[in-house]
Amino acid sequence: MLFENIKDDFPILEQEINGKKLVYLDSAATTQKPTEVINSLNNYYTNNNSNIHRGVHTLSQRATKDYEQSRKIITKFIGAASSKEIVFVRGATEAINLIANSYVKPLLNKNDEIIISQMEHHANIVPWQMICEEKKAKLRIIPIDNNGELILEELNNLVNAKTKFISVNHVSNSLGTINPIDTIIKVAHQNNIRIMIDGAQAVQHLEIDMKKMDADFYCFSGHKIYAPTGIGVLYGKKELLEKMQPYQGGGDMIKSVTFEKTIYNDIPNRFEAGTPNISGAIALGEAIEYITQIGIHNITKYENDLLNYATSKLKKINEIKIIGEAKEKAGVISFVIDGIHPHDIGTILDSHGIAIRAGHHCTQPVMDFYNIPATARASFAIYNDKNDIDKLIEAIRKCIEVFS
Amino acid sequence: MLFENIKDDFPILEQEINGKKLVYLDSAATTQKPTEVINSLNNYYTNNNSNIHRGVHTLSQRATKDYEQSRKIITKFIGAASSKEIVFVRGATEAINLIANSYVKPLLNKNDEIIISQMEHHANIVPWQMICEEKKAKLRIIPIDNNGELILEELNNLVNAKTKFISVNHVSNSLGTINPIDTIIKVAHQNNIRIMIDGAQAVQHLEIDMKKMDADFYCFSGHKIYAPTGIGVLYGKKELLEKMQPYQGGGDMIKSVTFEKTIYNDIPNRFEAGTPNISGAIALGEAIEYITQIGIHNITKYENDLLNYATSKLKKINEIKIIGEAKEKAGVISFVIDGIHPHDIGTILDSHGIAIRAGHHCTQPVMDFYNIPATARASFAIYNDKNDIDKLIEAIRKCIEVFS
Amino acid sequence: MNKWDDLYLEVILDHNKNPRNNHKLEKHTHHADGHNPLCGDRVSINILMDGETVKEVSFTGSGCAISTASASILTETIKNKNRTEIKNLFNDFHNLVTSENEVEKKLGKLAIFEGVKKYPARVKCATLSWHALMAALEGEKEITTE
Amino acid sequence: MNKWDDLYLEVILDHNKNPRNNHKLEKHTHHADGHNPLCGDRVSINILMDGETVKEVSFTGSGCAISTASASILTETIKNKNRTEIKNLFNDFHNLVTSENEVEKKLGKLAIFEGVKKYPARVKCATLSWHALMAALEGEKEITTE
Ligand SMILES: Cc1ncc(COP(=O)(O)O)c(C=O)c1O
Ligand SMILES: Cc1ncc(COP(=O)(O)O)c(C=O)c1O
Repeated sequence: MLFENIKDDFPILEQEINGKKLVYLDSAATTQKPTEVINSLNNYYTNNNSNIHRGVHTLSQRATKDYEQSRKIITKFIGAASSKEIVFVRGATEAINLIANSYVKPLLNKNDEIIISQMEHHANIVPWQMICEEKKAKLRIIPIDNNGELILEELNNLVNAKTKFISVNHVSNSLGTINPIDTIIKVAHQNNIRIMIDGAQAVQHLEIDMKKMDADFYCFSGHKIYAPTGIGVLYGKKELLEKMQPYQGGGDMIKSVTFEKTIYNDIPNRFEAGTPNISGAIALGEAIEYITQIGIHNITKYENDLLNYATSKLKKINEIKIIGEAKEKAGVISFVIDGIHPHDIGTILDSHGIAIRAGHHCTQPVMDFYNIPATARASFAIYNDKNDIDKLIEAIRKCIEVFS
Repeated sequence: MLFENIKDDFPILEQEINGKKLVYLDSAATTQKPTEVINSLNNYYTNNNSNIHRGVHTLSQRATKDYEQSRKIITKFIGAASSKEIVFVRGATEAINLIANSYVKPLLNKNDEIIISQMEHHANIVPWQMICEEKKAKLRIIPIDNNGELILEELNNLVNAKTKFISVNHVSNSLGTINPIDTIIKVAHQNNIRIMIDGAQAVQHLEIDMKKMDADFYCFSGHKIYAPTGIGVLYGKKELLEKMQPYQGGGDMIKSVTFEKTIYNDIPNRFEAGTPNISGAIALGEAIEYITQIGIHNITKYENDLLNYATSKLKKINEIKIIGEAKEKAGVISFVIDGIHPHDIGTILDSHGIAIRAGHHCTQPVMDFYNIPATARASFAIYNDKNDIDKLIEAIRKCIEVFS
Repeated sequence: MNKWDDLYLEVILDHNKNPRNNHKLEKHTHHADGHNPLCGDRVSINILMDGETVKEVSFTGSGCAISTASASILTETIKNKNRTEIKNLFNDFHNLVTSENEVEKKLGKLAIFEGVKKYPARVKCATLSWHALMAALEGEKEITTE
Repeated sequence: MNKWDDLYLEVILDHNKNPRNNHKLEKHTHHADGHNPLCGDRVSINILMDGETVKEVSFTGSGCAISTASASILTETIKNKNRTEIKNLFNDFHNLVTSENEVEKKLGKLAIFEGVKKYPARVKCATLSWHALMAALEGEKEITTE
């Protein structure tokens, strides 16, 4: 079995927390890293570290080659048409800010509209609010229903001649919902609207292919897909990136600089000002090779089994209410327990060595919709197994006991 | 002797390049990392990796503590008044873009002026050009003289009622010049102008103290001070940061989000949207502790000896012309050789295992001033010694021979 | 004994289930709302002062067990105390839950919150009502912590 | 033998020192400038075509030894060749300096640039004049590479 000894690939999971073997169920916040990824950082700094692109010496050539090789790996992984369409950024947050500022803002006039959904992460809300405020434009919201699914019919009511852009997440980080982005992209394009998909919670769970999906922009964070912090990917269609103004100015994003006239570089470098997170980019390539070897379709299936197992077990506990019961879900279960605040659940589970997240998960509008301050959230990755879930269930039962 | 066995701290230096022990003289581009820093990354991902700030579980508390601890280390290192004044960014480039967009742009009206110098890195030119273009403001330039020193008298001619901001580097990356920033800061403040200092080439060589220096903003890149890529520091005076609008929107930079109204977080979090480079920030703290142990004043003295040694040796070679002969210099020598293009020098030195940089060093206006396409640049760090310089000199002589 | 017993002591669980003085105060002289936007905890403190001394005090709001129990025990503790005594209590309590050093145990019932120290993410839960209290006494109407 | 001898062969050093056809061309039918802003290399190619065939070709400009020698050898090589032959040469040359596979050695003197392959950062130096040549033949006036 592919996943049988997989915990051994993740050295952090060997430790005990509060006297119990660590059960890590907070992968939607950030995933743990396989040895290959940790070694990649080590190898980079022990053998190849150098600044890139401009150096003629051996180390610089190695670092440049590995950095650009990672771009190729990502190109293939997401099925982009060209590695010119891959921009390295800090993470999904920066990617969305970049598109908001460099693509959308210049298009935006007073009273224009941008559409997002009610289940977005703050990263896919605040950047749009910021440019809407500056340009006196409006944010329109695709509502959700009680199951935590988008009410898609509303999208058709929202779209109009003033709509300048749409941005929605592929998978919700607090509800687990897999959104019907193919349909949404189709609606956008039928109305000549460009669209961005926030894939921060998708690429680690689902196979994606930019050519089939046809999103104009897509993004994700490395640290949620088994790579280090501080690196992420913005995908953009070549013809759109090529027309865009740069986001940050500095070294490497220019062709030539004089005080009178500066000529910007070609894509993707135009959007990578300054020294990038070189070791992070290379390690991201390593992480993607690691999961590609396992096979992303195998991962989808394995995690779906875990999700179903956990859901049915949690449903047997009367005091528990699951928040987010969409038909299509990926790797995330949010829940609340009658009479116990999620933070207390989190602390008590931690005392059993179980790491879950408690809070609003940077999705306050979702919390407002369900009229709850917070949820407890267990989220899964390839290194989890049914045994982890059994331990979770047992600890939840103890937690309910204590508070009864 | 403090520096005697210091090469042993840097595992990358053990290797051979083209059959010769690596001599790394490209530290102004990026420094190599001591074992402590590499281990810090390793330790983080092997033991503590988690997302920060919001988690109640043990790993998250550890990661948060270490991340904030690094902020305290930096606070002390640069003599800031409070750790609220320390914002983590990707590097100097992002820091300058942040200030240009969040502090300066809102102040800027048509025909206003921003002053920089002729010896700035592109990172301290292009962001100002971008906002000047948007706001129809003007960039004014403090000129340099043949030695590569600022012509300070010109600053008084440039400053006027339209001057809204000044930004200059502390140490030039292509000339090595240490600029008289105390004087420049004084002139700025006497004229009620706020000033940013680009310290990307300074903090690794010189002791700095924000309280004494009184710069309004200061920045540097981690990767140039023995830390990983993808992390850097923006220092800003508390009262200025507090008044500033955020730069990027997303998680962690908000207090609360509704679609109607979003309340931004306090400083410094307001400027750290999304998941930051957590492992990088922690490793930066480690790097600073490492050099603090050596003592930054010891480093200044040691590197100055190296610089003098190298300068006098290079001057003995007739074909060589040193570019940048300021009285006060730090760790950088640019030079050209009659009849040999810097790129050829770079390639030939590489074949001797010596890594230098050849190019415009992201300072094209400096190249234009000297009317050269590029220079060869050797730059020094704590792990270099006189033996390295002897090897450099020998290889340069061979290079001249080949081309004669 | 599980480690969380250090934090979720019987007393805390009891105050969470049956919070004392958990109602509005018809007649009050001082009032403040505390809010921790990151976890949604909200607490309102009402105080009736008689000169320098707290005559009546109550709280309303919703939050986790730690913040509810802390507010409940706060109301029991500060009744009939004067401003100076309360300020000292606040300082001692703050030290208790944040300082790494052992704190002298002159805090009576409040001492049960010492366990919070081990859970830095939960310190704000324990101190929210105290910050609201201090704000009320100083005439501020709303505070936010996170 | 030092490794750089692979790149800085006598022939290259000679062409760098004494570049052939290094002057303007009074009468020319085609022209293009090449510029690599990252290293400052500049080269201008002038061509006098007779029908499909190159009658005269020259270059001016300044750059590193590799780009100067490459331009110099280019002028020697393409004289009296027609468009199709030149296009094939360009492709073969490009393969020679970028492809990881062994390239068939039908390139004559151009083959000496094979050493560049080991120095990816220098490939653009060797190809700059070739890109300018192709641009000139296609009627473009200026190209930039980096
Ligand atoms: C759906 C979604 N979008 C965006 C983000 C922001 O990612 P990052 O913090 O890595 O920039 C997250 C992370 O929590 C997320 O879950
Ligand atoms: C003086 C100076 N400023 C700014 C920068 C930009 O730093 P980074 O590329 O790390 O953002 C550099 C780096 O070369 C520099 O030398």
